[in-house]
Amino acid sequence: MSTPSTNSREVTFGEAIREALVEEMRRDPNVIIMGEDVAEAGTPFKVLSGLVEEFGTERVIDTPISEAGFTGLAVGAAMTGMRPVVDIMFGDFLALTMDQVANQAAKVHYMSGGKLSVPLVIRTTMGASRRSAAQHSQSLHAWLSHIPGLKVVLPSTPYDAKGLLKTAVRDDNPVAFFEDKMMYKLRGQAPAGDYIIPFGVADIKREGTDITVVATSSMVHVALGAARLLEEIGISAEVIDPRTTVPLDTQTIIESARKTSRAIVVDEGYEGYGVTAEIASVIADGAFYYLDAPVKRMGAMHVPVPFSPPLEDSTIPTQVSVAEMAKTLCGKV
Amino acid sequence: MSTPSTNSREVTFGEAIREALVEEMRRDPNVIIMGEDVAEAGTPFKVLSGLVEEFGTERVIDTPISEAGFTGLAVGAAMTGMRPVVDIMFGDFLALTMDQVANQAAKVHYMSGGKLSVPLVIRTTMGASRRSAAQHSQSLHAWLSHIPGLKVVLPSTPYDAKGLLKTAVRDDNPVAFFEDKMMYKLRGQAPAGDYIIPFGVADIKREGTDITVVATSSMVHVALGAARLLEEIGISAEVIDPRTTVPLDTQTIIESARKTSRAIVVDEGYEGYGVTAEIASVIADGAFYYLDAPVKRMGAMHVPVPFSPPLEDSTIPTQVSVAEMAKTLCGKV
Amino acid sequence: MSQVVEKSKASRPRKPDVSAERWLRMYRQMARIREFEEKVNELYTSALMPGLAHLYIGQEAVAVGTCEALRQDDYITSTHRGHGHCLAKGASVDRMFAELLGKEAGYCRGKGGSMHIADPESGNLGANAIVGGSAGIATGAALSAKRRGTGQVVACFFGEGALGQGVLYEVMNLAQLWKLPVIYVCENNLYGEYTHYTEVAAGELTARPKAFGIQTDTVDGQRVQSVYEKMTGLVERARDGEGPAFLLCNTYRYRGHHVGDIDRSYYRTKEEEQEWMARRDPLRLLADWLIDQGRGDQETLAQIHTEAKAEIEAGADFALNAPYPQVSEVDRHVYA
Amino acid sequence: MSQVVEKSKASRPRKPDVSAERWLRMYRQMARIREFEEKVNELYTSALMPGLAHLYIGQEAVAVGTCEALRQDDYITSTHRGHGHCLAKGASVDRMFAELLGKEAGYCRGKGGSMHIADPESGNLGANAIVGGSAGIATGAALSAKRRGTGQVVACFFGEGALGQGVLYEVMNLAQLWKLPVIYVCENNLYGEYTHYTEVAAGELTARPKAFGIQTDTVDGQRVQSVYEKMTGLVERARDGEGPAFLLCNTYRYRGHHVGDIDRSYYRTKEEEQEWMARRDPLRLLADWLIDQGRGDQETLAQIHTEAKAEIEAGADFALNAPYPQVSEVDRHVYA
Ligand SMILES: Cc1ncc(C[n+]2csc(CCOP(=O)(O)OP(=O)(O)O)c2C)c(N)n1
Ligand SMILES: Cc1ncc(C[n+]2csc(CCOP(=O)(O)OP(=O)(O)O)c2C)c(N)n1
Ligand SMILES: [Mg+2]
Ligand SMILES: [Mg+2]
Repeated sequence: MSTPSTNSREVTFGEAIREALVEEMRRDPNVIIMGEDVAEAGTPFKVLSGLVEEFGTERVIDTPISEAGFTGLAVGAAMTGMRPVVDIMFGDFLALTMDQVANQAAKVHYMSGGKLSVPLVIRTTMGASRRSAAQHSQSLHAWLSHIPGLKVVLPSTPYDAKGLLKTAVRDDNPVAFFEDKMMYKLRGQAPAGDYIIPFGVADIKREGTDITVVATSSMVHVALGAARLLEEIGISAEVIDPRTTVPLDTQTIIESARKTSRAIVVDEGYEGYGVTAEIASVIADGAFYYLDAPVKRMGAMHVPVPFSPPLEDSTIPTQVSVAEMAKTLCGKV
Repeated sequence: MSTPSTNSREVTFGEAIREALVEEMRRDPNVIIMGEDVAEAGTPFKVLSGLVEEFGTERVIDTPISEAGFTGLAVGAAMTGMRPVVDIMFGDFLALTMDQVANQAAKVHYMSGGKLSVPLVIRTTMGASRRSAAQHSQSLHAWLSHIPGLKVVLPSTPYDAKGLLKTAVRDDNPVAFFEDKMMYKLRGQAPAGDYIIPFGVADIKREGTDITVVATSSMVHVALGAARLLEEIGISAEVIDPRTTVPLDTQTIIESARKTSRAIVVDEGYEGYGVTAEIASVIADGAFYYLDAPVKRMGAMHVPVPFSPPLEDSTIPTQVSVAEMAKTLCGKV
Repeated sequence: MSQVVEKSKASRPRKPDVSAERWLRMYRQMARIREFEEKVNELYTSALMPGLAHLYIGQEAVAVGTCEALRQDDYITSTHRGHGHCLAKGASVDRMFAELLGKEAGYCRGKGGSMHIADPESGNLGANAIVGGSAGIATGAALSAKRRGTGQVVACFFGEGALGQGVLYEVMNLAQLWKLPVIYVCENNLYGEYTHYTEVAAGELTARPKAFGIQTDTVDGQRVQSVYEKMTGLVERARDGEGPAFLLCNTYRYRGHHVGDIDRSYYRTKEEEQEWMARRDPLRLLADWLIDQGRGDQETLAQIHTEAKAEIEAGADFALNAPYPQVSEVDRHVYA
Repeated sequence: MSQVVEKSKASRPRKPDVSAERWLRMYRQMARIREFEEKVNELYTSALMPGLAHLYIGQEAVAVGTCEALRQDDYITSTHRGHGHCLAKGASVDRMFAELLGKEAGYCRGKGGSMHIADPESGNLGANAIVGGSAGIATGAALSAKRRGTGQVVACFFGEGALGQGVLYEVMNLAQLWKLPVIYVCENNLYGEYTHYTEVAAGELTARPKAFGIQTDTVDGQRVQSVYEKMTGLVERARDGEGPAFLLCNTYRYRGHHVGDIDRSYYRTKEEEQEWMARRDPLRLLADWLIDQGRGDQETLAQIHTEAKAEIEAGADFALNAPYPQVSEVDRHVYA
């Protein structure tokens, strides 16, 4: 697992994101932020608190509730010299921006034969269990991962969040950056200064020998919890965090599955036609001759996210359900 | 392979769709059609020619170029007694409607605890190779298949198109119905009268013993072409058409793969995080102990669809490329 | 659909002759909403309610004046700030609390929660957590009413923030083109979350619906009488086939954007809040008027509050004691 | 961003003092577009062009009058009917034909085709095949120009059909709020595909931008002089920081929605087409005026046509003989 080397101190996931933006905005005057209540309010999640004070309303720009409109503006600004970071408050609202994101941002570089590019970051949220119900709880990163021309990032720790967000801001392509709402308060080590984490490099969050658990975003912590439970009964789980679904580090994932011979993929998007399907089929193909059991997928249940707490909690994988699945795969039931 | 029993005659794919709508509109006065140039023009593809003459402009309704708006209207009309069939001219424009489709239509029944329902059909197109470039060539059915609450239909023949569209109109849920633009002129047998085809029942378009090719929409014909090529060299391919991706007939697919011990999944959506991933991982899991080779996926290349003909042609699976893949899997290279 | 753009007729203001009971009924409805929302806040602060809620306190006259002008079988669509709309259209307190607490007895079996209460029996097609998200639904319900010839009218509630959503313009154009019986009820409470509307809206708000030729009026959203009278005229007009209307209601939310929005000093002043509460309170304004007109007295009004409080307490108790749905039903109602 | 809604100043009509050469240059540009499109049609009917194309014939004065009022480093965004805009902004004929034929020498290496020609060197940020799809891009480029302080102005071309797209209203609001240097150039050619605009647009078209407080003008889109003069004023105004404008250009497309739309009788009459071609042709109108004013003669104009034809023929030949890109580059340029 990659760890910070210098200047490391504990910060929250939210602080890591803010730091990344502050540092990038100091470095490059073309970086601007646009979104609803990003300025004085610092977003409803308070992730951007203090930015408008340092950079002013010319660079931290409150918008109307016009997700398609301001995302469209960001595409045009990105094509002409700016590096906008757009804030889509809830990932569910991406649905309003899909034309701008998938038909415009993702395709401009290709359609222009490489002449124009769109260095744009779309920061948005994901994750259920906040009692926010069906229209404020989705994890729609599969939609964006499906579209060529976009890159998709899902950090799971403060360290990763900061390093990956800086990479996103410097990338010349449209990058969708998904933050789990429930992780903003999560604490972890991260360096105070500048560092970047390359896209397409999975991080082995825990080494193990008996089973591979590939997990994204907050599901990394679920997987780590499961690994601890499994350890108690003598199963050694390796937890791999791809960190970016596009580009996807298929090599690290396949190598791990070849080594352990068993794999589970855990992701909080809907299971059907989602991220678990892609990664599971990559493993099933790449590690075919090494697998002792079928690759199992654990995504969110194929239901709109219910409001009622006991119902909602039953829709997403937990450390217990992941551990149970691992036990079954390892023949320990 | 299911075949028409009575009153069968040859019709085109486009005619089959028109017939299904005409029959359903005669049967149920609550069925209405809305979309751009659906009335006098009968759509740019002329699929709806003649409908406005029979049913009038009250039931075949030309709209402004407001995909989100008229899809939203259709959701509300569906909730209150109508059965709208919405026409989204090019599947790419679904991007404009995703909030109405995924956040509204798909969730109303669940969020209301079952009290409201949305009997809505969204007819749209898919498929490249029409030299229409990146914004008019996408096959975005993976997006809709990912969202709980939606059903997704991909007919490959006139017979299936008519029977499945009638089922769609009578279904009490939002159904996305994808028509390959290049298939409208495709001819095939279909009964003149009423029949329906249930959702979630895959059709074995060709029986075979050596390898399973699961294919959707126009890729069924690519798969059938590949099967003919393979037959010449003594490989017997079974071609399975799921016909609906949601619900998905996993049983028929898995049984076939268990029987043949090899499988390829062919679909014209982008390969990454697309429909091939779901079906391949269903097979890799369900037929794990029967497979002699890894399941292979063949989707559209991970590039925006290029305009230039030789480039565009290289982005989608062909009967030759599918046959080649099958040969490799069967160890005949 | 009529495809010729007709010039919309001038609005026909009418003063409905309203009985004292009717005004008292409106007072009662406003009092119930006020008390309901206070209880919601209490449930939240005592950690008895899952998630958040957006209180309607201060805006009661808009929901009540609008819904009183509607028939029971007329439709409404609502927003994240929807409790008032639901109650005004006829929902019962106990099942609403049950929904807010995620209980099986709730209007949506606990699956919807605060932002998704739907009650087709009272004509409520549902609250919506996407800003502007119900504009299409409301306009489509109006299309359906017109096609089915039921004479139903639809009231589509939304905050001024929804004017940022392009889909609203798409559906207003359709409504006017096809003369659909829908009234867009825009509640301008000055803020969308933490931003004053003048910072995010160019031009005059009412110029926007007018641009589509839609009959547009503005009303003091704190005076239930004004809302009711104006709505009555617009509803009648819509029912007569004269097409959609837009009613801008000037109002104010007394509390935070949601129950957790306590420190509001960075976006608005305490003085502003005090001013509205002291001088523009919809309950107070109606009470003063009723007393002034001799149509009600302090005692009757106090009695209404007492009854409302009791109903609210009983409803909340019911909900607190009601069971959650079985976890096994989590995958029911995904498909009809 | 300035967050106060200022009242837009009244438009300042100015008559730029234009030399004869400039008018002749505009005539030449219009002639080039006309000849280019005729050739496109010919390539299509002789099955030499892949796919379809949307001809600009009849609308030449809008593109030319607009682009002549712009600096080279000003931006435009364009539409599915974009050849005229590209040429007017300075694209060269040969590379445009190469793009239309999917050849490597095309502006986008053949990857974009007719509906996606982009040429940053001449300030063309690209055609767009999504109706209304470039409104966000254009407005964002204006935001960028303002932030970078370059004094650039953006002209955003679209057909009247784009008024159906909600995103246009979202971005017009933003443009006016932030006083961005963007001119929305709406080409009302009466039809969106096969439907007359009055069947799908309620109210007055110009009321829509006006509702956001945007400076709005209407112009005869067949008179290049009028377009040029009006645009010159609006561009100057935008460059001076006075914000966006909307110019409605009344025009007509002579041919079908696309090259394959031959039988048009079900949506418009032959007489209507004849009428526009006979009386409202932008080339003819300018020619007559130039001759009338003694600023040009028949010979000069005929000469311009001859030269344009030759240029077009050479460009098409170049493209027909040019190679396709290597198939191996199909996955290049997906990511920068
Ligand atoms: C499409 C969308 N964007 C953003 C949000 C987040 N959000 C919830 S309420 C709100 C403010 C809405 O303001 P307004 O419409 O004026 O209603 P009010 O809250 O004042 O009643 C915002 C931005 C949302 N729910 N939906
Ligand atoms: C979002 C979207 N919806 C539909 C279409 C299909 N379409 C292409 S051009 C067109 C008509 C456009 O009309 P208008 O904007 O007036 O431009 P014109 O063709 O008249 O130049 C339509 C509906 C599209 N390209 N994009
Ligand atoms: Mg508000
Ligand atoms: Mg037009």
